[in-house]
Amino acid sequence: MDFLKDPLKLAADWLIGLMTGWGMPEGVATGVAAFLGIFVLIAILMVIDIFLVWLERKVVARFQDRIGPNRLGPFGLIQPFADIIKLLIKEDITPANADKVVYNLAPMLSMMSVLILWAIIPLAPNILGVGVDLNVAALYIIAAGAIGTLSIIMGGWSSNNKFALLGAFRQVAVMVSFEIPMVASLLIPTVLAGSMGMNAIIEKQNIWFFILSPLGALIFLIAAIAELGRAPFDMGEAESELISGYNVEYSGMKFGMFYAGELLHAFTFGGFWGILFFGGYRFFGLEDVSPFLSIPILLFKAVIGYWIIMWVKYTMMRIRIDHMLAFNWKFLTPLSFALLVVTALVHVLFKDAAPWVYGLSMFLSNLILGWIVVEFLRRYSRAEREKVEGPAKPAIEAAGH
Amino acid sequence: MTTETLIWLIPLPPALAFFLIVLFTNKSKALSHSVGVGAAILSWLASMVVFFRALGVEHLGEHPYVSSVNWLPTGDTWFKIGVAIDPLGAAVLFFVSITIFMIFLYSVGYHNFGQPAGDHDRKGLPPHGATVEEHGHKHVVPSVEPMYSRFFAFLGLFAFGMYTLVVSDNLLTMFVGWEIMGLCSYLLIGFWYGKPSARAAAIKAFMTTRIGDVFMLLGIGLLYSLTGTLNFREIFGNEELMHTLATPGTTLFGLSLAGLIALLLFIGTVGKSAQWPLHVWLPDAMEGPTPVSAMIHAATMVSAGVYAVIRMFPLLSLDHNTMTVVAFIGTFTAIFAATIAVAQNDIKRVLAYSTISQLGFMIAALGIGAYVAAAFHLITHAFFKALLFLGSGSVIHGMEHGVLHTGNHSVDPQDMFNMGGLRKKMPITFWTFVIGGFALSGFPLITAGFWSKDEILADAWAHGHLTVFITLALAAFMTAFYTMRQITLTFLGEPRTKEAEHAQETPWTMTVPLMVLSVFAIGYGWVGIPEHFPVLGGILPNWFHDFVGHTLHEVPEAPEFSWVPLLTSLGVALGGLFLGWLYYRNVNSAKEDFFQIPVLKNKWYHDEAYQKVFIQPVIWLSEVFTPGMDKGLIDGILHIFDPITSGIGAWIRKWPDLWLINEKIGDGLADITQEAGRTLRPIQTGRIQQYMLFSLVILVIVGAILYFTLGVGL
Amino acid sequence: MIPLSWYLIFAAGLFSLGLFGVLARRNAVAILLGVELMLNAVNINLAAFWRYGNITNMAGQVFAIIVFAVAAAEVAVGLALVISVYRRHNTVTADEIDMLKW
Amino acid sequence: MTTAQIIFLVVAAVTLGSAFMVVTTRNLIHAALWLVATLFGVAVMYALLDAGFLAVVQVVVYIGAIAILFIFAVMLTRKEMRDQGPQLNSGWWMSALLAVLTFGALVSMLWGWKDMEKVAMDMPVGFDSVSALGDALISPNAFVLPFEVASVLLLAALVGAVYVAFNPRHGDSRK
Repeated sequence: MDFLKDPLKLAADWLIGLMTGWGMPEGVATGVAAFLGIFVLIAILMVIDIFLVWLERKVVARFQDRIGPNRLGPFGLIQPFADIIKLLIKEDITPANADKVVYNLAPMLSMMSVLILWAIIPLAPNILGVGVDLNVAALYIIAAGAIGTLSIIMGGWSSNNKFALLGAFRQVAVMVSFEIPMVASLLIPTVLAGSMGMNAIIEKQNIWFFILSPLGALIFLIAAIAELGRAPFDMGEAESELISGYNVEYSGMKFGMFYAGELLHAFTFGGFWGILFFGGYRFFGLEDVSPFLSIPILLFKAVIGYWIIMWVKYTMMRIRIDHMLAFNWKFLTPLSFALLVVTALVHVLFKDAAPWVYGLSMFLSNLILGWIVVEFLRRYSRAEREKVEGPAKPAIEAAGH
Repeated sequence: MTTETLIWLIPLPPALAFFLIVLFTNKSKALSHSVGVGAAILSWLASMVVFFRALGVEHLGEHPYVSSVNWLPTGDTWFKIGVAIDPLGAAVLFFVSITIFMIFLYSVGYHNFGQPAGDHDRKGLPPHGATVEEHGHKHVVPSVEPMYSRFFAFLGLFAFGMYTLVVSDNLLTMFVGWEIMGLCSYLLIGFWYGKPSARAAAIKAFMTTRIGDVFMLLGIGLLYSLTGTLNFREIFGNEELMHTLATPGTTLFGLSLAGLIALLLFIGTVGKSAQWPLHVWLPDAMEGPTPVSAMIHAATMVSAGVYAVIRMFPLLSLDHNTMTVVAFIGTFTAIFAATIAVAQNDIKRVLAYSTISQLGFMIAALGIGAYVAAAFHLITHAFFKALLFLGSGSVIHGMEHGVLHTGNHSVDPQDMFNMGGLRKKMPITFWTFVIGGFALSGFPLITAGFWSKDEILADAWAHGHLTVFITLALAAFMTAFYTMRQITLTFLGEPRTKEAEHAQETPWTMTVPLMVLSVFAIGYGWVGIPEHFPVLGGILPNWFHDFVGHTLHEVPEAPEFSWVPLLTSLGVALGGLFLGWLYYRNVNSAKEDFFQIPVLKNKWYHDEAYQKVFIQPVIWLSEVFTPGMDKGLIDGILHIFDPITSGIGAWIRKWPDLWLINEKIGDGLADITQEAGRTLRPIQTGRIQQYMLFSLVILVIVGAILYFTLGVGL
Repeated sequence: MIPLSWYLIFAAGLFSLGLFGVLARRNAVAILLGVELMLNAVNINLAAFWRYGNITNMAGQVFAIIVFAVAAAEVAVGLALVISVYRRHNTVTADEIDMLKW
Repeated sequence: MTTAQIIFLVVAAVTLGSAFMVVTTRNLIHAALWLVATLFGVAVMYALLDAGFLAVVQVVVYIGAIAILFIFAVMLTRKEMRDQGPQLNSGWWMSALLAVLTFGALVSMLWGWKDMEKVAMDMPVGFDSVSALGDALISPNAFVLPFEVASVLLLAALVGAVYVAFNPRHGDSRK
């Protein structure tokens, strides 16, 4: 039974015991075991990443009324491996006058910023995870994003290419700006759960936080897409304007790292969306049946989140950079702050009330705030339209002419 | 919300209103007064909640509502500021919130909201009326105050100061509120700064009260240096400390430390509550917008001074000498101001002197140890004096209406001899004014003023202060007399001028506060009927004494009932009222008035005396010394010396001055300086890093010297 | 375990390096980099004294947070000034920004 | 020597080394990147001190905002400041001397201090430093006033920075 409950701990204990038996000091053995754990996790992630490539290509094809990869293997499942081989055997170009150290460091940092996020993802409640229950996990997400920002600016600058620099500037401007609504929306689960720890947040979600705060979930999703630099916020790449933005000079596996990092990043944020707002590894008691079920549940939620992010990407047009920043500073940031204040207020007022009263008032406050926002937007856009087109004519009169 | 939180919140709305009005709503009159009145309502509601919750607490005196936060770190400890509501605070909060609310409401009507802007009104001057055309013919109507919004902003700040003072649990925040009110007083008296008299009055009020405040600050400083805290409860609750403070003969004049502190704080009150000899500013303060700023100077702000003394009573009562001084000042002020009030013709000035006199009553009561009586009179007085002032403002407003109607601007709308017969024109104002006036005179049994004044007299009698008793009785008699004089001249008889004939009742925003306040001017007395009073005593419990008395650790005894003070107060009130009516119903002009005695009319020549004692001597000295000493003697001697000194001067000029000093020393110094500057100029390179380097090098050298030679360091 | 002295000496070293940067670098932006090093050194001291002193007294961490805020403000204003100076005088060399003399 | 000590020494060496590079390297972008490394090292120091919140905030604020701002500023002023030429001013040896002196003085003064070799207590069980910090920041009996003042400072700096960096030649929106 122990094996079923906590197999990883069992395996780790066995491994440590084995190594100490060989005469290794206890501390070193623990370190090696931990290192192995990290290695295994990363390896699994890489495998997932490979299939994400396939998924992405397949889904975009369906969105665009195509079939997608279908030649290699069943449903084209072998296609991503072919892609990898292609990337590996491509010529690895380093531009002249590039800052070599920085140039080579950037893709690694980019990948790293995604991988370190997995340090705090709680895969299951009672399996000794490789992850840590950090008590500032919510902020950790932002911190990892900061490293991603850094990698982009490093890549853009060191390529010694105007397009790359421009792309990096735009991408960084977007990422730095959208960090603010992101922090605010991350604080909403924090307020609801009373902790920044991921496990605590999941344990508190007897009602999904998505139901308590749909607006918060939406803001987090928008900010996450912007952080990822995916359409409609793909200013940094903007293939039709900047060729490919900050990674234009990269080729071969270095580009592959940027590319894979982006896909994994999207998948990871899908996972965070699931953790923060959809109950993480919990699924109506299913997780109690067997600890192993927790991991598929979480991965399933992450895939759903990833699919939504893809859905947005392949159905939306790119937004102009000034519109995007204006949208953030003039709309999303104030809205997220307002939501945070409202959430905190409702939380303080109703936290001792019955759960359904609490949930209902939370939901209603979100609904009301959302309605106010929509109403405001409607008026604003009408005013804008009238500024351009002149006052709207009544329909009958227009029809008469 | 907990009561403590609520207490914290009470002063906030008016302060917010001040900033909102000043920063945002300044342009819109309606918005400004909505914000102001709204804030007053919020504070009033909060105060009422606090008051009624306080009523429900048993032994509130021992367990008041307190809440404090750390404010300034003072070494190991924090200087805490906080709020506290004990019985006294609750009672004061009750009347303060109501009167402030009423002032706000009243101001809307008083400043003619809704009327057109004046024809040639300017900021800083009272409105002069606007011409409107209606049905083809023009007539003049009152015009709206040009600085309407600003007025509400100032009122808001004022209310903030007053609430802060009432709810604070320590002398420092109380002093802060005190000074904010001092500032607002200056701003509101000088509200019509276009008038030179208003400017002078504002400066006078500010300077006079400042004299008192400086002493008060000294007292606070002394208290803090001795006790290390300014919290009332911490000081009064510390028996050991109080005992040390009460040890006599340790400071100058043989006063104990407690006595000295109390005296210093009391001087602050003398200034703020307009006690003799610092009373001179209060009558002049009537230059402010008529009833409102006057009302502030009658019902709330000057009460603050008395409130402060009541607060500090445990300290005050430690020293007998100080008590005597306080009793003397209070009693003297009471009779002294009453005599002046008899001879005044300006409707507001009568009330101003009456206020000084009544405050004297309270101070005297404190001086003889009648703690509860003083608090009781403070509150009843606030109600009926607010009523009287608002009523007089209403009268003036009505008269101004008449003045606008006839267009004869030489008629003073405040002179009582220009009025008469207003009872028919302004019935609501008349009846409320009569209620207020009778309360002020202490009309027996039904008015609040009777009960509180009677209690003071009873205390004086019971404690054997015969001089105080007789003097106060006399002052009470005069109070009744001049009150009736005022009512008779203003409302009774026939109109003496055309303007009075055309006076008009004021709008509801002004009359409603009058009616509300008149309810309290009558009803508030019933909560303090002494237990042993014949017939009425015991029907209602003596709630006020029980409630407020528990503020102190030892509840003061209610005075034994005695017929002497009761009959005295009955006699002086009824007698004064009757005599006033009897005499003044036939007086038609100032010339016929027997009491227009110059010495009273001129306020015992007080301003003149200050002029003579402080200002004239300086002028006199300079005038005496100019012709005789300066021009004759000194100039004569100088003229003898003239040729000699000229000769010496010429020589000195030539050699020592021109040659030595100018060329060698003067120019030399300049040259040296210039040269030095030129030499040192490269040091100032404008390069920040060099500066940093230099200063750091010096820092390191100095640090090394300190560390190695003087042993300063770890 | 790690003694307190290690942190303090480490912070002193970081501080001295920052001081050198502030005093010796020619570029105004680089001077600000030095200032950041110094602020970080101070923060390490604050955190160390929090950890090694009374741990329930959060003053050390609170001060560190306030130093973060001050650093952010300093960088924002400082870099804005540098850019402004660069626009007007076309230089960011501290030695050449010497308008404030005589 | 325990694991923690080894980690400390390695991190300290790396941090000081990168700090040295910050103040000496020619290329300013590299200096800024070295600064990032230094800041990261400091963040690890916070983590070693059990100040997890500070560590994360260090990364968010310093690396995510301040370092990026530095890189932007360097790029915006790059035309003038090419990477050639001396990066240190003429009096640099004096500054170096002073820095060494300061370090020496600090260390020598600390040397005789009694608490120098103090070892940290264990964290009390159940003590959550993040929530303690949160309480301390907003409690009126602790540091709410400094906290508010700091936020006002940030606002003032924001307005000031926008005003100072505002270029009146391009599009004056205040017309």
